[in-house]
Amino acid sequence: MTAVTMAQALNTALRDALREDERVLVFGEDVGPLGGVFRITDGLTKEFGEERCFDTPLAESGIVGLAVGMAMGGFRPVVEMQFDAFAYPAFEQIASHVAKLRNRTRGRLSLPLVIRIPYAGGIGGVEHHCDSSEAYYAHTPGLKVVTPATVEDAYWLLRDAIADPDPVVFMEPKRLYWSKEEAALDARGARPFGQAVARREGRDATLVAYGPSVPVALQAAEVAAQDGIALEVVDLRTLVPFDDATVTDSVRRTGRCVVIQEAQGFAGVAAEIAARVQERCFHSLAAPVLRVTGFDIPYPPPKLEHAHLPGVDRVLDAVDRLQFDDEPDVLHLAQEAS
Amino acid sequence: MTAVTMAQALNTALRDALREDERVLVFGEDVGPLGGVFRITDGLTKEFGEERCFDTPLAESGIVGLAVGMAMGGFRPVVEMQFDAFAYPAFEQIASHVAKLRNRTRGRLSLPLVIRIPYAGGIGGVEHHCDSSEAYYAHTPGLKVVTPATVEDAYWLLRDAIADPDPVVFMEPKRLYWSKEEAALDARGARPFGQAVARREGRDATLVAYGPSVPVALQAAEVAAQDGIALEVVDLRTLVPFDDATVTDSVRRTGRCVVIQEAQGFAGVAAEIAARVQERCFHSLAAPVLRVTGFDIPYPPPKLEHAHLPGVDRVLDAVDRLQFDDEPDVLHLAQEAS
Amino acid sequence: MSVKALRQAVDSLLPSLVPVRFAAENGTAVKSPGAYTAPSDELLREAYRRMILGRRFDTQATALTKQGRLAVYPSSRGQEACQIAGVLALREDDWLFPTYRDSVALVSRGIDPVEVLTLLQGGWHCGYDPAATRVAPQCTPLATQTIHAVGMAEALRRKGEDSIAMAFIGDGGTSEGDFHEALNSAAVLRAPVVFLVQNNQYAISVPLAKQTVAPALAYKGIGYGVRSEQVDGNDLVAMLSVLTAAVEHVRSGQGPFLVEAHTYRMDAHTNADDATRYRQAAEVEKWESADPVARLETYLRGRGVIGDEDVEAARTAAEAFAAQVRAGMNAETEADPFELFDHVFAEPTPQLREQRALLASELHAQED
Amino acid sequence: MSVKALRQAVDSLLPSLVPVRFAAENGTAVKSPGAYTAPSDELLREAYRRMILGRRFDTQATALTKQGRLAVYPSSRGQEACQIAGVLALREDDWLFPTYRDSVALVSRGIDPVEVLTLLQGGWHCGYDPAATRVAPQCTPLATQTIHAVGMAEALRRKGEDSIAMAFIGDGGTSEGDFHEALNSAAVLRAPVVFLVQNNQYAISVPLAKQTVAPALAYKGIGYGVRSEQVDGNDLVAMLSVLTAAVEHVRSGQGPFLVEAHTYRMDAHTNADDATRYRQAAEVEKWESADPVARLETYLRGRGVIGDEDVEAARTAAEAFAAQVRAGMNAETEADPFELFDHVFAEPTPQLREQRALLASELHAQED
Ligand SMILES: Cc1ncc(C[n+]2csc(CCOP(=O)(O)OP(=O)(O)O)c2C)c(N)n1
Ligand SMILES: Cc1ncc(C[n+]2csc(CCOP(=O)(O)OP(=O)(O)O)c2C)c(N)n1
Ligand SMILES: [Mg+2]
Ligand SMILES: [Mg+2]
Repeated sequence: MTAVTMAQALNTALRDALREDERVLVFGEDVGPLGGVFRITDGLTKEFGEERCFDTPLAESGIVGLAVGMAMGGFRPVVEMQFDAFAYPAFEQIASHVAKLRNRTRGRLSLPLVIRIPYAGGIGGVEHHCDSSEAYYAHTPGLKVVTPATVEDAYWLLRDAIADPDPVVFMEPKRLYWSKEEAALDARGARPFGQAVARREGRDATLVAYGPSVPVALQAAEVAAQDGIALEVVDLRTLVPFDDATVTDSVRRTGRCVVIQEAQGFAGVAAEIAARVQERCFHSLAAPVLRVTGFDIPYPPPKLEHAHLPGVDRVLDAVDRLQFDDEPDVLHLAQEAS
Repeated sequence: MTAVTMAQALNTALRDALREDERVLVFGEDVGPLGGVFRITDGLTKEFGEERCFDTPLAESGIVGLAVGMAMGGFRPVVEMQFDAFAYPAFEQIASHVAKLRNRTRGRLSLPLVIRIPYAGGIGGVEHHCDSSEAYYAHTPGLKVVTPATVEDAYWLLRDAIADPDPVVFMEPKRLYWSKEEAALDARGARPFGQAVARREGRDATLVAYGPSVPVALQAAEVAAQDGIALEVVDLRTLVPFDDATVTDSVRRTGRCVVIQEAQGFAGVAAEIAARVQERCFHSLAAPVLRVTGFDIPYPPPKLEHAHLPGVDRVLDAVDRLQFDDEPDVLHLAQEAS
Repeated sequence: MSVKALRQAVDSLLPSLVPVRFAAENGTAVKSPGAYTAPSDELLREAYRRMILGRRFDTQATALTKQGRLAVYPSSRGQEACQIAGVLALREDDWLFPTYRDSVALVSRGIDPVEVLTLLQGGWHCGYDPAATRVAPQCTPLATQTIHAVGMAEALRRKGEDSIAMAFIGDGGTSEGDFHEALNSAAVLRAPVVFLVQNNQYAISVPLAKQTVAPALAYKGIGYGVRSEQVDGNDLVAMLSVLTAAVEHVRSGQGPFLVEAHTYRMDAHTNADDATRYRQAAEVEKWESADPVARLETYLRGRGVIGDEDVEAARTAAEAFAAQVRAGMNAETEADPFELFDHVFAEPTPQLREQRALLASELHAQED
Repeated sequence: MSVKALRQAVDSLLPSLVPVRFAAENGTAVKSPGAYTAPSDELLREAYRRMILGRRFDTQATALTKQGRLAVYPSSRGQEACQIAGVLALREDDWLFPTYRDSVALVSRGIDPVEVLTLLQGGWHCGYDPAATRVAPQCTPLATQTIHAVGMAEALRRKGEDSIAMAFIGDGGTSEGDFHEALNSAAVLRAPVVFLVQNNQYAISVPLAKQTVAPALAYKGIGYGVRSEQVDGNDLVAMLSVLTAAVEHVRSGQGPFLVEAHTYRMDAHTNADDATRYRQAAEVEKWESADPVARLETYLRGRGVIGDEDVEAARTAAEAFAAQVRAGMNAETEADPFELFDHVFAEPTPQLREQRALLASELHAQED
């Protein structure tokens, strides 16, 4: 085991997939000689040639549409959208074709393709480079949506996504690209695709998180532990399919739950989780399921992103509110504000 | 007061807006001489000329982008996307520009434009013509999202949307186009933009609905009343801004809540509502907030849409479950299924 | 490059100044354009049979909408020469990417007409098996299929097959960004794909003049370095001749080809549309006299390629086919609601299994 | 239309076979192309001053990234002739729709350089007032701004103003669907808009050959019925001459105009990019010798339009300007977190007010 970054793990996953299955292709903007703006495809063109890893014209709808056609033709394309907001031009192809083709053909055509999207913020990016867009995909039936939080998961979830018979939107938390971990990328991890995992155990409350928010949750749990509060941290790993069992089991034990999501809150994935948890664990809950999210604003400029991002303090504030009564503080604040 | 359809009310709203404000323009696909595939713009080109109501080339991103430029230039464009799924090509323009321009310019530019989208199903439409896409917009900060359920609201909410300084995505439940009502379109309705309304009062549980689901909720309440259960029905009218006060007041009184949404459930607007309600009313709740939604499947073909759409029975089943324990039936069913 | 070579390169990418035509509107032969050769008589006889059959299928489908047996039908009447030439120019192992309007092409390709009409009947999607027929599902989101065709063409090329892809698209569809991206990626990849624009003068109610002010849609080719041609789309002979050349060009690895067929949508957009709201009867009449089926018949009779017997035989076959369509559409197809959960993914997710169970309990309750 | 008239119509829409050029790479005058007239000496002197200033601004901005005073900077070095000619061809009441790469144009337009760099410094968006300057916010989502320019142009036309809009776009951006939709809607509406493609040979790492195989990007015009031209983008004289003609064409109501400028991005995509990964030093050197600033200086000196004094004065002014930029960037700008909630809508929603209050309590707690 050596220490590798998430970026390296993703690169290795692509390399191994290209090696093992000649139907796998990698394409997109700047993924060839440059190796991608985040270097996730570094060296692939050199090793596998332009036929297997190549730059396309600059057109996201075209890239995804091309992947659809090639997948129909028997290949397994892995395409890169350069940044979250630059996948939006491909939205029609994703929502109307990628998500629906199997269903429209009554299962006669499969679309084994992966759309990789570096997403979310925390890297001081300028406008349009830091959107958290996972909810758009998670809300679209027919798409699997995955987002790793650890180096090992980055590798295995990407391998699983490429091997999957269905289209997968693979959301890469760009701020974790440089996170480093001792990781075994050469032996099959035990954890199946679609299964969440408790990254830390605790009896007092459950923090549910995914992607970029998992390290925040873990940090918060660390701090809380110093105050004697034992927080369990569940990392979802895949948003679709959703692992109800792991989440529900945890919350039934702890009786309290905070859901963390970096995206703007309104109608995001955290809303889904909060809704599900209270539906399924209502009588075990000692407090409402709270959400800690970004604000309902366009992603802010670098100088202000710290104010927007749900950090350890915001999570701990929510944990504090788990003990109390009917009216979360936010309501008092709302009354003050209006 | 005469009986008018929602389609006529929308048509009158456009006509009145065109008359009262010369900056208002209507454009899109087939909105000119044809009057739109749903005839919402019927007669406008004839009355106001091609300069005020016109057909564009067939390009949704172009239509929305054109509206952005014209709004920057001082006009108030009202554009029509022909069907829900055909707004997807414009997603980048909507998410990256329409929603963000005011913010990107620090408030120096306003974008007073309206994007009208006939949405949802129940009319036997073929594939791609029945998507419930409201969550995509509601989740995007910077967009107001409106959906009328009554003829009078259709008129006034559209007038309000056109008068609004901010971009409004105006979702028209296409199955209600032909619903008829005695409606006063010539005197200002009392209800402000942004405010929800209880369409029916009741003490036993609150049904929260919007757009095409409001009539379903009302029907369910009617049936329930025969069994002695008094259901309150809240029509949200605008999804963004969201009227927490009306919803919260109701649920605190009734102690039970079912949220109804035609769209696929996962990470939809109903999830947001359920999450908010339990956050704010937890200690008043006698049962979990339940959701009644479409399934997480691509919108089905006409012959099967009845099975997908949340109808009166599905709502009443949920109401039945409001009385019981920790594990909604759905969990037992899941265990059976697996 | 020398200026002369540049000029030649540019000229090679421009379409003919006027649409290629072999038969005049009244069916008499015109001097055929040098570059294209007429199809063989045998092929033309086959084309004729298909034209008669295609037209009959189309009028039958329209009739079925009136009887409520079809929910909606976008008619191909007037566009048969485009669609049938497209199909005839392809081999069986080539792929076709049609739109909602191309039912006649699909029938001509040999797909069971009941399967072709499944979707329009309100039933389970797409109807036929795209993998077996090498015909993609009829596509509604405009222009999106053109990129799929490029991807498929590229896949075929990479697999070393010498089969190709052909994408159909309407005049309105050419305004969409996806058409642009498809042409460009096809050109850059040198993908073996033919784009056939059926310019039927309308996008629902919007006439061509509001869609483009280009001299012709075929002039879009040069902006991508794509060879292009414009053809009289109501002249089967010209269509078949040009499309055969285009397919050959593409199959031989010379890159994509764009063909614009000037034709006319003789019926309304669909049976649900009212075309009198936006176009004059005189215009429709003018085009009725340029009818592709009648024109082909006159042309072939005039050249002695077909006679009364052929005409009679084609009509009889077409009637039999129409009867078969009627019979097929009378058989009510079952739609199983539980199948809704089966094809969202290869394996339903736990969430879909729950939802399936919920539906089962609902249906069970209703039976009680 | 007669075939001859058709041919003329087609020809009028095609660009010159070779890029228009007034000055050779070494700065000597070449026989100027018949259709275009050289700008006045006075205008050229003004252009020269701006070129020197623009270049200096650009190198200053790049230097600021190295000092960490700018988060990121996409350099215009090598593209000054395109950007400055664009600005000089416009009147103050015309609108400009720039991309992230067009900071030199904005500075040349007279916008405070600190405002121009606000966004790149990581601060509040866009920096300047678009309404007051008639310059849209620098646009990052590629090609999307071209449609806004069409909408604005159409708005100006409808308001009876004779001002126009100009949209800048890169070679890579032309592959996006929005560019297609913009050209087409501009043509159909006859909107007064000039599209200026700065073909700098790269889209980040992707060379032009992977972006298009068209003879030139300017050939896209004819597919929309849009007049087009291609120009040597490193020749300020040619750029100004062609753009002036294009602006006149557009202003006089003859519809949109597409200009492709062949130029070169002399630096990496941004300071964060490493161009050695994808291009050879030899190629960069070749283009260094076609430098637009040096070329203009030689050309103008050669024709006696400027002398040592002008050169000296321009450089002094540029140095002063650079000092002003440095000073401006040293002043730390405040960013108020509460403003995050102020511009989402004209009035914050109740939800935003709540969230603002939440943030206030967080910041309050941190202060404790
Ligand atoms: C992206 C998209 N936008 C809008 C529509 C609605 N629509 C269906 S057909 C049509 C007109 C298409 O015209 P054209 O491409 O000329 O094809 P034709 O129907 O004439 O064969 C429109 C606007 C659609 N299907 N897809
Ligand atoms: C829609 C979209 N996709 C991708 C990007 C990421 N991106 C930023 S600049 C760039 C290259 C643009 O190249 P070009 O249009 O030639 O402009 P240049 O940078 O050379 O001026 C890319 C891919 C983007 N900004 N927008
Ligand atoms: Mg058409
Ligand atoms: Mg470039």
